[in-house]
Amino acid sequence: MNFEQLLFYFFSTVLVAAAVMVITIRNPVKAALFLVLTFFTAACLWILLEAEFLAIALVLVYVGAVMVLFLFVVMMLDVNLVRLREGFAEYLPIGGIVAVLLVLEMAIILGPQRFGLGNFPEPAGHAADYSNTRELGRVLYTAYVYPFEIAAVILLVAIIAAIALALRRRKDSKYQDPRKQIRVEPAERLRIVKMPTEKRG
Amino acid sequence: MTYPIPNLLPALPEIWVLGMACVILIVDLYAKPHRLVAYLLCQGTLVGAALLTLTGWSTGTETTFNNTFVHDRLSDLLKLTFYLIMFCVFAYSREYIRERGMYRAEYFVLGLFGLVGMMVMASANHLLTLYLGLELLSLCLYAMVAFQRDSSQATEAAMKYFVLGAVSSGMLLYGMSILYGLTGSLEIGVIKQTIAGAGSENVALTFGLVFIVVAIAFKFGIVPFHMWVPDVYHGAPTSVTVYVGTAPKVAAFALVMRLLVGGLEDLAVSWREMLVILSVLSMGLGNIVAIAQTNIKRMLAYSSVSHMGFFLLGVINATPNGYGSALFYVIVYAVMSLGAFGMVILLSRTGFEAERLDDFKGLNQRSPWYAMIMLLLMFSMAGVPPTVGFYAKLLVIQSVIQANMIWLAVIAVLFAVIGAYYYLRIVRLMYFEDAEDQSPIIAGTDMRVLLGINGLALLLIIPWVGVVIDLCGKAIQGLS
Amino acid sequence: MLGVDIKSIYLAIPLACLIGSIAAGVFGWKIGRRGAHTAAIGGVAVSFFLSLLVFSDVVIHGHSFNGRVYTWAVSGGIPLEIGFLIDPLTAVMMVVVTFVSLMVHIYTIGYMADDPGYKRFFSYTALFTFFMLVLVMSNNFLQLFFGWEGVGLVSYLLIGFWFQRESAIYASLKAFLVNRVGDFGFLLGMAVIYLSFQTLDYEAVFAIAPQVAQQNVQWIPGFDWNLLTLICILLFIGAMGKSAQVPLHVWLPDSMEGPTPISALIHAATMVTAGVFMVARMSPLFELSDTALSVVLVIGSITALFLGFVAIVQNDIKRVVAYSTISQLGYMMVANAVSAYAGGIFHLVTHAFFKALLFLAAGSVIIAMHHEQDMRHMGGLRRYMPVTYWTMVVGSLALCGIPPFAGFFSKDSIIEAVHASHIAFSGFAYFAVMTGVFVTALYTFRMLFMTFHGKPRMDEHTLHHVRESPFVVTFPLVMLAIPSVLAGAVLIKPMLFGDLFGTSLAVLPQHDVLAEMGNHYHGLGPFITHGLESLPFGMAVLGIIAAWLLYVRYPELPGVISERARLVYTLLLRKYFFDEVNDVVFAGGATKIGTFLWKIGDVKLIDGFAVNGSARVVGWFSSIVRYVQTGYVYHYAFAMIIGLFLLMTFFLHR
Amino acid sequence: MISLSHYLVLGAVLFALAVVGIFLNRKNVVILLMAIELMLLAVNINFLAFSHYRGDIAGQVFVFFILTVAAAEAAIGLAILVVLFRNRQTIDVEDLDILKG
Repeated sequence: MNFEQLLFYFFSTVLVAAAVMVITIRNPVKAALFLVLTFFTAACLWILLEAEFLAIALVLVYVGAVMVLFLFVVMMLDVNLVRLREGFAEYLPIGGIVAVLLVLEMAIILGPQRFGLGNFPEPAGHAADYSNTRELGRVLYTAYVYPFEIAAVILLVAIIAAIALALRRRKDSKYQDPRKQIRVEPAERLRIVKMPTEKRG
Repeated sequence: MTYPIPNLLPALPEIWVLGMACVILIVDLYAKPHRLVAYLLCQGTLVGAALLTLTGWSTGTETTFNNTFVHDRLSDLLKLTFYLIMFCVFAYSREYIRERGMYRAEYFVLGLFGLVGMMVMASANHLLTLYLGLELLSLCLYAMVAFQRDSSQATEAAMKYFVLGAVSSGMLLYGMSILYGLTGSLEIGVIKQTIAGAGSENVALTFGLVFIVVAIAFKFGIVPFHMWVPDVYHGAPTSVTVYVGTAPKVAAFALVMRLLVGGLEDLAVSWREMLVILSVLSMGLGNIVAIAQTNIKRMLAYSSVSHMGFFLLGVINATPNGYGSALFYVIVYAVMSLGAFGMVILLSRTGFEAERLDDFKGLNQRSPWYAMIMLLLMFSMAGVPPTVGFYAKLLVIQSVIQANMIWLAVIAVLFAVIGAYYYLRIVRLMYFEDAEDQSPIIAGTDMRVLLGINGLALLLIIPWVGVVIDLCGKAIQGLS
Repeated sequence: MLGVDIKSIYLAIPLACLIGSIAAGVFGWKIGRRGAHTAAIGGVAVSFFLSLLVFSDVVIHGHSFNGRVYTWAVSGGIPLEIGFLIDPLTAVMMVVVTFVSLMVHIYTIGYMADDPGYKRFFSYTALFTFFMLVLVMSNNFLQLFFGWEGVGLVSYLLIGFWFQRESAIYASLKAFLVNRVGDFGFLLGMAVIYLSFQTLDYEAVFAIAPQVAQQNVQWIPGFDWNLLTLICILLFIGAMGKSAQVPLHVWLPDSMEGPTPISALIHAATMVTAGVFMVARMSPLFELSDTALSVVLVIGSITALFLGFVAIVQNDIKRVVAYSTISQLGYMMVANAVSAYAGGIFHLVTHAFFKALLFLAAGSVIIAMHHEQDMRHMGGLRRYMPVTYWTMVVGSLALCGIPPFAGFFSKDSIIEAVHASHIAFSGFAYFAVMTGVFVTALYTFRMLFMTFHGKPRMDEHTLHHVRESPFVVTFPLVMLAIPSVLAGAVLIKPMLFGDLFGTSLAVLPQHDVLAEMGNHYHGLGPFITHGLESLPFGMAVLGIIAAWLLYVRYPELPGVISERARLVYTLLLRKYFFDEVNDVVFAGGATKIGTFLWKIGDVKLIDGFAVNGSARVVGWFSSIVRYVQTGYVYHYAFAMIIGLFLLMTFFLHR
Repeated sequence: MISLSHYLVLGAVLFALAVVGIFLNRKNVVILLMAIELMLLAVNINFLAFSHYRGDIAGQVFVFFILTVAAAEAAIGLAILVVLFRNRQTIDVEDLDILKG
């Protein structure tokens, strides 16, 4: 077993174990942290695949932003931990069977017979001055400029949607609106009530 | 290194709609008291886009943006259909969302972005653009379903839609990754050529194909990937249901044409069989479960499941004729569904959703005109001649017969017969029962006129139905 | 001809009705009641006169036409086109349809005078006429189906016309559902035709048919079917729905919930005969399949006999006529089945006249009785409504087949034809149609006697107001009475033994019973004399006598006995004896059979089990299946995974 | 040497885990969203592996876009989740059962 294989098996094991933890662990905060671990190991594997830029991006974007967002939401929502995971074991067998069958079936197709080194030999490594980032950047802004624009629109939609859905004016928050303060009319502040004099008796 | 500026002209409608969506977003900031302006700008955008598409009406196939974008008759026809449907959707929504406190510019903007997503799908010539268009559409739809923030139902529907939708796009991506691995390209045309060389008996290709078929089936809401349909149609605000239930189905047809036909036609032997199974399941389950529904939005949802089963019959034939009839079917379905949900919106008012079947009781006493419109819609959905729904069914069944699958035609006709029952129940409620509530039906002029046209079109189009069928056929023939 | 393109005349015939309908329906609010009925009647009248013109052109000058008028779409190689096949068969049907329709339209002015849906009604009837004309004039299956569904649609609308009545709604729904079953067969038939012949054009199909007469198909493995037999039986299933043949007849009696003019026009004279017409039109196909003919024969004769029995026990005047209609449709089918297509059409024509007459007369009675339809509350109306009475007598005699009324010629020739036929089950059919004659006479005259004879059984108030109906009602009665008397005698020679139909009906030489009968035909006189001596006439007379004894004679019987008991004891005894026998063996037995068939066969078995039962099963199934939709998103996801998994397994490991 | 097949099977395992996670998890919607992220990760591994062994940059470009979309998707999913929580005071998957039948 050479070094590369060692790395691969090591990271794969961690990756799968972390993924299992993500879907089985009781506490959503811990699940999110295991997901971070999953992404980290995945990033390492991607470096093995010579996709350095994406590996870094995965760590920066996912671990740095998306997972923080997850954690933020999890903490904000103050979920009742006691009820979490009830009845999980009940469905574990059937879930396990489905998972195993699915993996077996997929592995048969994806096995070395079709995707082994015979059909897809290990490519020659890139030269020392090769920059994955530059290569990616070169096609991204030329050949893939149209998808790039659409992706921008998707991000815009995400912003609009998130704000439109989640932003609300809290009724109990107190702040001043100078414009309203200036525009105020005397009649709005002072109400003169006429009352008939009461008769004694 | 130089890179020529790509030809932007074919993408002019997309650019226009996108630009206008941003303009609306900004204009809204300064036009708060006159919010009608967002609506009017939005409709103006659609009219402008229609004019742009018509001026640039395609005579052949042209690609741009380094072959990621294709402009042909099919994309033009689909885009025109989108504009038309969206125009009605916005018009039907206006009063409804105002009454429910959802009247914000974001609603229209998200609608328009969704439209851009559909347009991108219609013109996609590359797996990447196809995927991004689909996601753009889906994200807008998720957000719009949740748009009624204080509604428990709507948010539940949005959550379910989101989770299942994300799973389905995961499957689509998985399928695409396998395709990419086997063909080494993301460009649909190249994929097709590579597969033509590989032969149709490649197991790994079939493996990828299964994932893609599943994802497509999800978008159409085909059994057993239909489970989101009733819940989302039911839970979403009706003005959003009318969106989710119409134009995206037509857009999903683009998915079929670009992916299954454009890229994987040589695997037709395999996907035909898959679609046969799914189609039978859909027609069966959709029609049968619809009978037990008491909520009209759920009933229409199950009816949509069965309609999509019928739609698949056209695709199953795997010939240009079949695709043409499927296109015709899906457009007709979108128009019918538009009208039916429009009727639900029409009968609803502030604080009251006309969702139960019983809310249609005695409609004839309240308004004979709308009762007749609904009658036409239901007859057309049931496929009763001489409405256009009949021709749609006729064409797809005929295409199955041409494919020499007479047993499938028998099943289809049988389910069409069963299906007639629940549509007819609405007609019975409208005409033969006394109204429970006698409140007058109020609606804006734009909605009344459009809904009237929408319903009558199903009947009055008949003399020109040949023109439409012809158009669909030509759009398909332009592909090869 | 006339310097006008003949195609424009053909087109104008249905379009005139359509225009009338649109004018009455869409612009009714503007042109008013008078405007609406003028428009509708005008449209139909134009159609009628043009039809006459075409009839003379086709029959006298021999100009047939077969061709496309307008193509409005081509899809998948099938042209969806409007084409006309104008041959003698079509011409006959056109004249009958437009004539009866015209009469019914005129009658409607009186019958519906007080109805708020007056304009809507005229719009529907004119629309119906349009669809019916489309149906008969078509030269391809698709257009036939278009008209076929169109008439069905209008029929449901009209049955449910009085939608305030609960029963009308259910009748309309039932008609719709039962007809769907028929249409299912018809559509499949069309599908098989298209699949086998690659065309839906009559001429082309007929041309290819003989070449595939012996061809078998095996669509379901293990079942070998003769292609043409399959096609014919599927088409016949469609005809069974529309022409109310057992067991798809259940909708027709209930359809009597509609207004009477509709019963006359749609459910007696025209639409229900569409099935008969269709089978005759398809004679080149049916001729090639003896099996299919036998199926038609058995179904037809069962319908003819057993539904007649049911008619005996009905008390609603319209339902009697309705069951009678079903029974007569059975006769027509029997005629088709023994390859006497001309006989079937001949009976269709005469029946259209006298049955429309009977319906309209019944309607006239119903008007006079203030919409009372129960015959037990009628009686003795003869004196108050002479015109109605006499026209009804004419209609009844025609229906019973008493010479020289129209029904005699058509029915007698059918019976003769069955007698002469050699196909399987013709013996049973002969028995059925022969017994049917007796039954027909029994119920017809029961109805006549209960309504017009005997003592009035209605209340004082109603009796006081009974009077003859207005002219617009009696005029069509008289107009229909004339052909009810004469049509048979006039038409028998050209229709049955002449060459009026020319080549429009195909009959194989070995099936040609009419030709055989033609050899014995020596003119009207001998035909009538022969008829008078023959069994059917005897059966009819026997039936009338039985009815007379039971419903005119019987009520007075106690008095008669007490007065004359001793004087004419023997005579009475013998008479009484005869009555007994009659009562038990003929009428009583018939009544019992009728009750049995109605209660058990009709209401329980077919209506309850087949129609409502299947609906219930589907409904139950549906309410179970909906629980699959649990609402839990993980179940939904699970369904997707399983779906993916099964698809994968199935397609990767086969 | 590590073959393409290794990476693909790893992707398949991850994919199956994600799918089963969606089915197994009956309590917390947040975990559902995480499972979806896992699924996309599996797809990304597939794309990158193919891209590497085919020597074609397009796969990497696709992954780039999937990452973008996944981020947007997570934002919208969490927004919906927040709205849901405000309406129901719960994010239990089992409580999402108003709509059924």
